[in-house]
Amino acid sequence: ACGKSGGETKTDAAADTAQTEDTGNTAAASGDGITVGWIVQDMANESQSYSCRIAEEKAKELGINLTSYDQAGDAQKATDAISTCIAQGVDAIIINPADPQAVVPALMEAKEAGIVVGLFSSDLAAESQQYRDFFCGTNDTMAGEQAAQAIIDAFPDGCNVVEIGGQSGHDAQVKRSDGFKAGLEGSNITVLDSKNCDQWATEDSMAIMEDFIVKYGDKIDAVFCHWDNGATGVINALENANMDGVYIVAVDGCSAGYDHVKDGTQAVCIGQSFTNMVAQSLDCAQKAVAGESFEEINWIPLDTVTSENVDSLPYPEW
Amino acid sequence: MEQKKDLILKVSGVTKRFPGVLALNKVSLEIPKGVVYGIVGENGAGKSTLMKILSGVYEKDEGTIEFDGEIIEHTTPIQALRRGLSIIYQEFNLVNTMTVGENIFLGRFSENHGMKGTHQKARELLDSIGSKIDTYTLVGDLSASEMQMVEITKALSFDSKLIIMDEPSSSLTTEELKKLGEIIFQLRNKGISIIYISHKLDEIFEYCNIVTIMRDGNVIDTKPIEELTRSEMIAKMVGRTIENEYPPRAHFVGEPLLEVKNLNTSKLHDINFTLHKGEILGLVGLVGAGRTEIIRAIYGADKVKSKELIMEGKPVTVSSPRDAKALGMGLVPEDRKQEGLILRFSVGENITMAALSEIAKKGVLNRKKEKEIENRQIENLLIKTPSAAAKVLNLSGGNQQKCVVGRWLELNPKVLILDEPTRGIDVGAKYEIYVLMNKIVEQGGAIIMISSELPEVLSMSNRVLTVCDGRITGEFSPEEVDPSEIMDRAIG
Amino acid sequence: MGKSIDVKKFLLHNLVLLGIVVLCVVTAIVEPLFLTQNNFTNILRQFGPLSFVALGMTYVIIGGFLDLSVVGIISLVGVVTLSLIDPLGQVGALLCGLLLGTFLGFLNGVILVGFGARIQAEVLFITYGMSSIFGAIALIYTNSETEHMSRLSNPYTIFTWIGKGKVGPLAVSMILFVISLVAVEWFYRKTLWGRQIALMGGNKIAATLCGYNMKRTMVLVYTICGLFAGMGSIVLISRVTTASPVAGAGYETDAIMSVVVGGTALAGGTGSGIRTVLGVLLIILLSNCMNMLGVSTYLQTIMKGLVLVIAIWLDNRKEQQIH
Amino acid sequence: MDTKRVFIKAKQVLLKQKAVLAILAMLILMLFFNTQFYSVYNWMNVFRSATVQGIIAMGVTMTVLCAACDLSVGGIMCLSGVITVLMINSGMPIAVACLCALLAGAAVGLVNGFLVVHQRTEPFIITLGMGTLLKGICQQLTDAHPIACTNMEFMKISNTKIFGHIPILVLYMAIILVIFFCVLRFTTYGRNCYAIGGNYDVAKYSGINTVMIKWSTFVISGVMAALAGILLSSRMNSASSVYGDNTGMLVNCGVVIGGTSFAGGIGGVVQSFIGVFVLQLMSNCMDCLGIGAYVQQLLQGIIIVLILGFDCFGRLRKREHV
Ligand SMILES: Nc1ncnc2c1ncn2[C@@H]1O[C@H](COP(=O)(O)OP(=O)(O)OP(=O)(O)O)[C@@H](O)[C@H]1O
Ligand SMILES: Nc1ncnc2c1ncn2[C@@H]1O[C@H](COP(=O)(O)OP(=O)(O)OP(=O)(O)O)[C@@H](O)[C@H]1O
Ligand SMILES: [Mg+2]
Ligand SMILES: [Mg+2]
Repeated sequence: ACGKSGGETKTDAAADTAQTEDTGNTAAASGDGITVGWIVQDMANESQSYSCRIAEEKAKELGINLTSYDQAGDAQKATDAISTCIAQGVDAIIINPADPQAVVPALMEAKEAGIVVGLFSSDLAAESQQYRDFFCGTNDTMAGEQAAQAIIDAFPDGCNVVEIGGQSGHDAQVKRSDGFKAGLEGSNITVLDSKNCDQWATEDSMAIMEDFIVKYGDKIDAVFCHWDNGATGVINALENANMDGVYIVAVDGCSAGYDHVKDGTQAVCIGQSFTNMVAQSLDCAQKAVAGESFEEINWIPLDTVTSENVDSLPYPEW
Repeated sequence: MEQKKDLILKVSGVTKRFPGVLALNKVSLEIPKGVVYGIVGENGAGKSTLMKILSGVYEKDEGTIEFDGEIIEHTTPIQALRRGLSIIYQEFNLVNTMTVGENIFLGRFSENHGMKGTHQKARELLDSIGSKIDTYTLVGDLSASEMQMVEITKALSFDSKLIIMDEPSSSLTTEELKKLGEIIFQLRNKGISIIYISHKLDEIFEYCNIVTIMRDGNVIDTKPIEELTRSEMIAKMVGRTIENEYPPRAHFVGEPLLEVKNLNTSKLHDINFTLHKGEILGLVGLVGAGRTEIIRAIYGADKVKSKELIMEGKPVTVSSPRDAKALGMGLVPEDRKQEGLILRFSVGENITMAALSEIAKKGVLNRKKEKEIENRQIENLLIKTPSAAAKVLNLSGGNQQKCVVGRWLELNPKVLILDEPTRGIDVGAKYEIYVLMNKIVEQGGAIIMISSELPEVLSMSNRVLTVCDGRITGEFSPEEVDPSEIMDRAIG
Repeated sequence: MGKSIDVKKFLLHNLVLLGIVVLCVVTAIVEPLFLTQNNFTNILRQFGPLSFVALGMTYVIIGGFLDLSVVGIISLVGVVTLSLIDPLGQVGALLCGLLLGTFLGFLNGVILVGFGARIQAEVLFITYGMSSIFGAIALIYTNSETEHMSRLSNPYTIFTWIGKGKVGPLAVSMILFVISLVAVEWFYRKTLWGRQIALMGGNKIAATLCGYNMKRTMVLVYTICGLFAGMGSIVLISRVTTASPVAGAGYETDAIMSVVVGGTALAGGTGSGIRTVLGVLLIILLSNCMNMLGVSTYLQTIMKGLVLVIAIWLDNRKEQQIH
Repeated sequence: MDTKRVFIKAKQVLLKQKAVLAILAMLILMLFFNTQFYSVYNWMNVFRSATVQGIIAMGVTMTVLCAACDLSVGGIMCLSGVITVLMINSGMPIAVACLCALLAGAAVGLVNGFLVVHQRTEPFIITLGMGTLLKGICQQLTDAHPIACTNMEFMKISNTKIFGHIPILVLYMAIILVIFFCVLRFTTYGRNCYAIGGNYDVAKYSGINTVMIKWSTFVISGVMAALAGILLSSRMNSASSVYGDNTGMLVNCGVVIGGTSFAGGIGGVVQSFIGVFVLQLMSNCMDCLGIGAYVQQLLQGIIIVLILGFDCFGRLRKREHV
């Protein structure tokens, strides 16, 4: 948007980078490793903090100098974190944005400063994808679609399903919900009701499920809950009401989800593999900084975890 | 016709009701231009209420008000000010967080061309009444009397035709009182009328031309001052004749009860004195001399550098009001609204406050006993209230004070500390409080009394200490000494 | 004539009750399932965590203060309690959890007294900071991982009992709450200590000069609040069988809202725990009824805000009319 | 005499302003670490980050000075962003959209003011409820989806840089700060705000139109929050119902940290900006040092407690009261 000033920023940031290398960053592990700013969506969120942890481990392995920043689920903090990364003169930024829309202007600035930009887990909308170099992640929309598919497969003759969404307005909630709706289109599955929570809180999902049970009772054949820990609440509510055989689908693939699938309380768990995601993004970042060729879009496939394959899949560490 | 022209204010048939109280009953007044018009009456007579109606704080229920030839149906404080009626309220009426200068010109910042102009003009006004208060100090840091002077200055800053002073002198020292008198005469000579409300009858006789006496919301009488005698006035105020303003001094002085030794704080230096059983000890001094600080330090309410207390021959430590109370002390603070009362609570709750710990058995309270105490004290002290459940907020100043005193009487304290116990209290109630004081000493208790009214201290106490600048400068026997000698020591 | 005034007065005094009745009647007409025993049990269970927290908050507010740190206390007590079941056994963990809540509240009180905070405005954001600290400790303690009861090796039957158990038609958490309510209300109304809370809310200086130790009273109310937040947290983890280090978000707002909607003045000095129960009931019913009526999540948020604003407003008008 | 007064005042400010002390401490601390903290870019970044909250803090300060507070600013900010972006996306001119958003902010402020000032409800609780209400409205308007602005011109409002380095947001902040400072310091209106906060009844008896002035501060607060919402949305070229969830608390906390008393009548916009800034700077320092998120939260909590705590302590010492 602002060519001239952008140019100056670039030299500025470049100078900063040079300085960093001159003096030797305090956190530098190895001399020639690239520096990466890893911007986590919300360190208070289990899955995000887990992905951050493995990113730190993986980076050490690869000799990458990785500093993690937290956006605490706040879009403005995300832009601040990107600016801090630019100021620190990192080689690459990998971000899992709380709101992909909102980071675009900040990413423009990062690109102008000559920084490699990678998106992790959530991608930018199609029209702004020019502002990032690569994307690694699973597709939350697809997670919703796969959940819908699992239900369609289980109930070929149609059924009644209720949806319990995650935190209202959160990127994952929005995409999972949209994907779920899209996936059900054209099928004979009826969505009885759909409610979101205030937070990603098990208590919220449980309270909503309890109300659904009173209202719809045995009519409920299946439940789509946006996250595995929320499904714990759903399972509790069903247990309290002595309802068996409700088909529960949830997304995340955390250990709670695997446990549920193993006990048979949850039918399907749509799992995302953070290990793969992290490895792929760091690899892309290294290649991009070195100027080698790399894949721009890296979909990490989602695992549909069911009782059949749960034992064959590696048990998640979070 | 001719006479009417000379009236600045004409009030006829004004009535005001509060829930459960008929505060004003068809009150009529006529105030000529250029006079000092005194209004006297017991606590709760309705003086303040009438003034608040004039200044637009309250709405009247009935009656008409004519100000400067104009009938006023409805007014607000700002309209009243614009018309030329300014008022010094009985309660302090300043913003503690702002400077003296800004307070004087509150709401009129731009008229004075900003901060500098405001302070300059304030300085001029303060100089004109001979006050040395720095216009840049925060009002919150001033003493009670300095605040009062600021209030007076504020009222003067308006170009007023009528200035209402609702007990302006209640916390002034003799010196400042003299200044106030001069100001009042100056204003009167300029043709400005003044309504002067006070419980200090000397002032009324000194300053006022005409006096109206009120009782229970009614106007009892209006007379030129020359036609009234002091005892006549008092009789009309309280509705019965009072022989003496002060009861006979009690003489029960016994062995030492409380010895204060080596008391030092940041403001006090080497305070030593002894209080005897059955004694009323008066503390006299100018405002800011540190009298309040002395008693607060003794009571454990302020930090001290050093302090030794010996009670009934035994050394005791008092590091908090709690300790003090356990030893049988009680304190009636000078600022009853901030430190004495819980304004939102009922009269009863305020009365039983101190005694709760006594009636609690192993920490469990007894509602029945609480009720007994409430009723007993309300009767004892003749507190004018619709019921024990009425909010103390709605009581008149004097009755509020009685609640604070009553709370300690229930405990029969050994040492009762009274800081300005009669401030803003009418003659009748004062007498009652004096009698109560005597009763306490009769039972072997002792009283430390701070008062800015010298006659009161001299008539009530057995011994007087003068305080100046944080030091005790003299000890007198009030029966033998000349008041001017005491003031001499108090000035330092 | 006299009668109509009485009705009006009664309604004015019990606006929340009125609101609750209207809400229930409307919901029951539109959705008869609302009146089923199952739903009744639901409401009583959902009532659990918030009611404890709000009850503790009531006394802080009566004392003239506020406590925003309950969020942190809930998070921390939850994760610590659950993680202690294995090493200490369930009874030990439960007691430790309650003790921890009490201690955190006590800590709040001591810190505030130590700094000499005297008014609501001063404590507000200090407790906000404390909440941040407690929350951070919970996150560090768990590394932000959710803990699950199902993974424990020790039995956790007490927690299951608190979370799901019933005595007759009544949820156990409800019974626990009623017992606590009666106990703490008795304490507040009938004991000298309790009365000192009201005196503190009324006028701290006057109460001090009357020989009461307001510092101790201040520590007391925060300790009570901490204890109840801890109890709320334990009821919460029992209910959902997991403990998350970020559980409790939003509880401070809901608790304060419940207290004020119930009719306890934020200015302090007066109020009661029983009124708070009504406030909590309104907030819980609101979400339950709207779920029953099938109102969308977004409209629910709007309605919640609207009802709270209007409830507080009307309550305030009532106060002014009576005086 | 006047220079002496200035000197005393400076000393007072330093002792009273724990936030300034905290900033100094951070600046000194950062000297010992080798980071890019002391680069122009980083400082501009910190200032820019503080802008949105800083602008909201200006309005909130007005309400706090009048002994109220406004916790609905988060909701207003969110609503204003949503309105602006939705209107621009529907093809309206940017100026019209922004104006509508500001009007919406003013309208909310008007309602807040009505409830708090006219109806005398408790500001803390009523604005908290209002925040919830507004969040619901935003969710309803956007179906809880983030919405991107399709008109790329809109982005320029916040993302331009002047003189090469200085983000325009910082300039906005500076201008607004100066305006507010002057209003509060040099106009009757501003002084009246202090009087109202210092003692409402006295202000009323002194003929100040307390209701209108206090009410107007809520409108100002609403408008400033709406302005901040526009700038934020422009900065991020999008709007979403999740923006501003914690803003209300954080900004009010920042205002108090700066030294504007919640009891009213004491403080000012400069202090408030410092209060908001100190939190921002601290988060930047810790980011530069690579401190983990949980420890950051811990340290932030500790700093808030310490600054506010010592403020209380200072006031207590001055009076030596019970
Ligand atoms: N706001 C109010 N609500 C209810 N009753 C009130 C209110 N204000 C005053 N009163 C009652 O009106 C009566 C007159 O009170 P007022 O303050 O005018 O007395 P006063 O003559 O000024 O007494 P004092 O000399 O003690 O100041 C008292 O009985 C008081 O209780
Ligand atoms: N709250 C306060 N803050 C600051 N200064 C105060 C405060 N209270 C009193 N002072 C100052 O301390 C000094 C001593 O006041 P103190 O009240 O002890 O005097 P006093 O002899 O009791 O006079 P008074 O007749 O006013 O009761 C005064 O100069 C006053 O300005
Ligand atoms: Mg009076
Ligand atoms: Mg004194």
